[in-house]
Amino acid sequence: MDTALSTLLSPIILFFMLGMGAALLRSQMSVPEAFSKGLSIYLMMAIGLKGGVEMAKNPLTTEVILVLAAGVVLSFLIPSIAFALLQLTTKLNRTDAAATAAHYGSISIVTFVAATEAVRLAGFETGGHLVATAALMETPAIITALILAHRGQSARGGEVAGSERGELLREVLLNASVVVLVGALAIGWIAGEEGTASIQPFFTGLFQGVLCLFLLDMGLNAGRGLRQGWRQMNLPTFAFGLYMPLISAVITAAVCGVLGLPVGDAALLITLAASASYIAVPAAMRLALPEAKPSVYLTLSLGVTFPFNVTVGIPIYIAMAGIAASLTG
Amino acid sequence: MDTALSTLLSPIILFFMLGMGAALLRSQMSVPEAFSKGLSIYLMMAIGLKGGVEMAKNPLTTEVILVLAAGVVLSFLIPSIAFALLQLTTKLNRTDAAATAAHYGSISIVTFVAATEAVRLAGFETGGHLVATAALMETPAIITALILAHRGQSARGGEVAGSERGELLREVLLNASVVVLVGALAIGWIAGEEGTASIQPFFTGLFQGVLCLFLLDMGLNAGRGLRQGWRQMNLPTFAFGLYMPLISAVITAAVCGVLGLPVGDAALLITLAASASYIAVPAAMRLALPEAKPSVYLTLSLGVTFPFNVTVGIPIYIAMAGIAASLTG
Amino acid sequence: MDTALSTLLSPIILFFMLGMGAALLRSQMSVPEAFSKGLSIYLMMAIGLKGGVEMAKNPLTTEVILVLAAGVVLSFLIPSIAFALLQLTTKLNRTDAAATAAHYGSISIVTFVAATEAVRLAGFETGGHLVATAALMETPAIITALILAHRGQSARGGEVAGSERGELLREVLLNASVVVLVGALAIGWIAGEEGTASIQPFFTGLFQGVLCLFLLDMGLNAGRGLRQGWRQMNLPTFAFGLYMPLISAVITAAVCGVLGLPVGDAALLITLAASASYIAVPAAMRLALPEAKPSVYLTLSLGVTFPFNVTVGIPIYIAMAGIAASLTG
Amino acid sequence: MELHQKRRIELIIERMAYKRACRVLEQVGVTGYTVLPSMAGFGGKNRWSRDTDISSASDMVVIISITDEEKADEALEQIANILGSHIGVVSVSDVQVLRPELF
Amino acid sequence: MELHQKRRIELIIERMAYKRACRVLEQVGVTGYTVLPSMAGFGGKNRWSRDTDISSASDMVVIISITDEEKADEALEQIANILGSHIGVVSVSDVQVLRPELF
Amino acid sequence: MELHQKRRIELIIERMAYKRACRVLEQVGVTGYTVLPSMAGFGGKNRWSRDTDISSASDMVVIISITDEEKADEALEQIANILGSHIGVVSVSDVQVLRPELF
Ligand SMILES: Nc1ncnc2c1ncn2[C@@H]1O[C@H](COP(=O)(O)O)[C@@H](O)[C@H]1O
Ligand SMILES: Nc1ncnc2c1ncn2[C@@H]1O[C@H](COP(=O)(O)O)[C@@H](O)[C@H]1O
Ligand SMILES: Nc1ncnc2c1ncn2[C@@H]1O[C@H](COP(=O)(O)O)[C@@H](O)[C@H]1O
Ligand code: NA
Ligand code: NA
Ligand code: NA
Repeated sequence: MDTALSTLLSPIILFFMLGMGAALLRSQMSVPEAFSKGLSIYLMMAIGLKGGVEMAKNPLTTEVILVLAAGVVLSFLIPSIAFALLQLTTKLNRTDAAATAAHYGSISIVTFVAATEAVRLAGFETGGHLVATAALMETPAIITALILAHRGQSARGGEVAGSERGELLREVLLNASVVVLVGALAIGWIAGEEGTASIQPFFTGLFQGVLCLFLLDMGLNAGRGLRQGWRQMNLPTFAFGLYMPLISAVITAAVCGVLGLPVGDAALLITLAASASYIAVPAAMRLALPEAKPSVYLTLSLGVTFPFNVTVGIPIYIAMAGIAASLTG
Repeated sequence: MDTALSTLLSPIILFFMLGMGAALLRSQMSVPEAFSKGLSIYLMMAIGLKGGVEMAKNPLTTEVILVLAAGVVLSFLIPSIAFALLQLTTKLNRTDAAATAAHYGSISIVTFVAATEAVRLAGFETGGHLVATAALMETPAIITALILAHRGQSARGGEVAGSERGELLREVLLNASVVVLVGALAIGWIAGEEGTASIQPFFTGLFQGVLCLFLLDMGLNAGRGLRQGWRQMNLPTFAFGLYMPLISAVITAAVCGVLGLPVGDAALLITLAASASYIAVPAAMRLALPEAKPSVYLTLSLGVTFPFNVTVGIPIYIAMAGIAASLTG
Repeated sequence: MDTALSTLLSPIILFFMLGMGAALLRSQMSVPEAFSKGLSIYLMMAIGLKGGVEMAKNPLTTEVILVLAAGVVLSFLIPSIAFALLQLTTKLNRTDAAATAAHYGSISIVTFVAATEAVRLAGFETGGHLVATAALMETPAIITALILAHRGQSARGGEVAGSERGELLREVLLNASVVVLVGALAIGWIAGEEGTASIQPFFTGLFQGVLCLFLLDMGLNAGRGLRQGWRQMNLPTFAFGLYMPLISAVITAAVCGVLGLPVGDAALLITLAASASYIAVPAAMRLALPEAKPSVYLTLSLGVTFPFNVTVGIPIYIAMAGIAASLTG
Repeated sequence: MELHQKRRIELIIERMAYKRACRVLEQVGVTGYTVLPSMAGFGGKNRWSRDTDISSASDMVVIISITDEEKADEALEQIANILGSHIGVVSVSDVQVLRPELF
Repeated sequence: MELHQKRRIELIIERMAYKRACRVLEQVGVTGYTVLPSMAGFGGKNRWSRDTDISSASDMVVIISITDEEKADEALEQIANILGSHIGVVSVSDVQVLRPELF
Repeated sequence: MELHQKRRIELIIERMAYKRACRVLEQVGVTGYTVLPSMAGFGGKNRWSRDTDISSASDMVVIISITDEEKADEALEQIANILGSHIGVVSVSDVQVLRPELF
């Protein structure tokens, strides 16, 4: 697997491993939170704009709509599977299991971006509508998780004091990544290739370099998350963080096969399904299911699944996409 | 008005509207303060350098000196007009009115930068000395405001404890935007086109992209400023935030006509006069007129006048500059 | 000395002087800490990558290994000289003298980067292994300083409560600059010119522009350090900050002559030896020699030696390198 | 100069829930509060630190409010409800202020 | 281990005025103070939050100073003057310290 | 609503040494602590400010821990050792909490 190796040896992944290694060796270095949060806004603007410009070039085909719909359905469904597996294999209580399941239905934008680069490196094209799909897949999983957590329970014992109507909705529908992704996508669509020409040096030229810096920080975060959360993990929980993305990937590969998606788009959809959220969903869970323990779901999604996906997972998902395409093509 | 529409649909303005919309919908997203403050230093370095390099190309003509002088005089005079109008139409007390007036005599660098882009898009050239004019216009308004606030009052009841001689002067003459603008201008002038060639990719190539990111944040700020300050506003105060820039613009257009300025330069000088400060002047007012209520002047300059100028105002000012030039040309 | 003047008038140095001037005039402006710390990580990644890519082009020659070894030896030795001079000429106690000496044995990465630009401007080539040398020279000086501080003292009176085994080692060997420099160097080496092509626009194209912004901040820091630490200085201590780099430079120039290094490499090695640390070593000293007064060593290295090196020192070191090369060439 | 007895509430609470606590304080009728960021902490068996915590999910903030005894008691009761499900610690102490009518 | 009674001044004041307050403390002769940033707050009818506040004009900071009773009283008097025109809140409380000669 | 007497330790210490202090607190057995950043300060004759201080070597942080009397005393003793060589100031005060079993 030549592609896999060249993905692993690309500077982006090497910087990720550098950060992860430094964190595991207990280096005190860190990228200031304000700086890396700023970079993450840049990255989301860049992929939003790129997706929008690409979508503006082509009319909205049925395939595009099917991909968007498939993304939403997967985000709704995957948490149920994750929840069942967690109930079956781990000792997590109902709330913890539901909260964790939400993370796996939702997505990780950084994993998506890393996959985009890997797919491009592997020589495949990707459609701009996958960015829209990513944005759409962020939230449905949260709804499923809330249903799972409350099902079978008597009516909840009242709201937490100080809760406000709509605060969860705002958090979930208007969080930074949804606003910036969808906004930049729309702006790219409206302004088109010509309108965005003057901002290309910033958003396209620098993209991969910024990604290196950002993944260095993500490596530090993932490594520290793993080191700090380690004690709360047991083998079945840890294993879940490794096999769950593969299960989601297989299901999604099948869907891609049925839809007859081209390899690039399929690889990205599979990656989205296999990726787990570690920013938007944890925040939503603290509001909606505060009883669930953040140390469990954060360690899993950030400390286990994210590094797995970025290093080993993505090459596998590209291969799966190739198989799915060849079976149906 | 084709220019107006293309200005409104440029990514820079679209990102501003995205931010403003998100804030008005009460999204919790934010650009970290440290990051956007860093970007603002970048933007001021970039326009300072550009202005300096351009000024180095041409000798200091009388026109240049007249523009600089006009800027200073306008910054001194506009607060008197603003103050009179506020006294006439609103119930603000003397101090609040004077403090607010200072904001309208001073300038907004971001509005200036947005206008520079719009003028360029509209096909006009602009001179580097307008950047110097911008720097010069920051502070005279503050002096006028202090005179207005204290006129007719008996001697002040003594200084606030802990005040230090020179602290206001330092704040006003050595604040970040004056230091960076004037400093970068001088550096651009000294180093010239050749000397700054190696830093052009950073300061020129990225400029518009960074501006998008920065205006997203400005939109968030303006939207939140408007939403939070809304209750302290009444109609006359609110209206002032809309008509005052137009009054300054008309006066300045007349001045530009008399001076016979080219359209590009005139558009920028009009924009400077019409813009209102929301960083340097508020800070100075907290030191010099602490009794004035920040909620009034901040909501007006940041929440009302800034969005008005960036979206609707600039195209109007370019049109005014065109008229002024055609009447006198 | 035409080179010296063109170095002094390069935008990078002019921005440094702007910052230093603003700080000395007591301007309140500042670059947010999170932003400039982010930029410093960028700068270290950039020079690490550049060094690694260059090293990948050539095999590891004896000369390379000799330069690395010379750097390490110099870092070990210079503190002894510095310590002896401080004991002789100043009234600093043993601990303060040892802590200060450590700073002069270690290096300043920003000085190194400024020198790289100056050397390039002066028309000389530099080898990638100098970056590795810089990384290697960071820490040996700390060991020497600890030996100097404790020599002749009875066994230390026990550890500070809460100390942890290995905390100093981690701080010293895994601090941000070592991790990022060595990591990026390795990544540049592994990925090579081709593998890093897509990240070049970010890391090479922007480098000098970012450096301007960063040196503006360094100027502010140095100026404030000097202004605040001024009162703790006396003439002999102050003078040390000026002559010590020259002594290190002369010794290193002799070494370069003996090794027969090309001018560019020699200039950088001399600069490294002459530069003094103001980030890594102060942090290590707070852990290892907490009794030493930070105000002394910080004012010297950041407020005196750093500005001296960046403005006057580097041209001198380039000249020295030229002489050393011509004597032995 | 006369000093007047008031109460100082100090609430250390997870960042995601801090607006809930603020609303409670406002409903109770305190005249003001101030929220401070924190950068690291330890509780139970877990350490956290801000530069580590990409999701802000374990970030804590500190809310300080100076108020009178009565409102402090009422606020505590409501905050106890929040702390039933959210992570946090609350304490109150005596302080003296200059102008009692402000609190 | 003997503990000694001191006073803790806590001054919440707008950022733009904090250096004035610091100068007052220094003039009064306190041996030290520490300034903490804040990120949000509420007072009267207004909420503010740092990420919202581009001008820093409504930003507050918290100044803490441990000092003896006498200097605390003197500092309070001067601070009352500042708080006549600047936005802020001051309170004092009792604390115990280890080495009284330091304050 | 019953309140219970506890102690609040407030340790202002240089950033480079704060982990040492945290370890001491953990060893003593406090159930938790929170660390706040600071942005400026004054002590002796020196002022410092964070945006000035590139090396973080004079940066201070504030550690707050609510704990019981006994552990507070033990912690103070250990902290006194740290403050023998590191820069910092410690104070303790009385606070009341809702659920005493947590501290
Ligand atoms: N006794 C305490 N004193 C100060 N802060 C505390 C205390 N206990 C907990 N905390 C803070 O609350 C967070 C969560 O604590 P816990 O709920 O015990 O996991 C910790 O990380 C600390 O920041
Ligand atoms: N009672 C209080 N307790 C704590 N902080 C307060 C209090 N009152 C006011 N503040 C702070 O002071 C700021 C200005 O308050 P005000 O002067 O009431 O508008 C608020 O935004 C808070 O940050
Ligand atoms: N009495 C005090 N109250 C509050 N903070 C203090 C006090 N004394 C010292 N500090 C803090 O500790 C730092 C070092 O103080 P010093 O050890 O006196 O140089 C100062 O910069 C302040 O941030
Ligand atoms: Na997923
Ligand atoms: Na104006
Ligand atoms: Na050195």
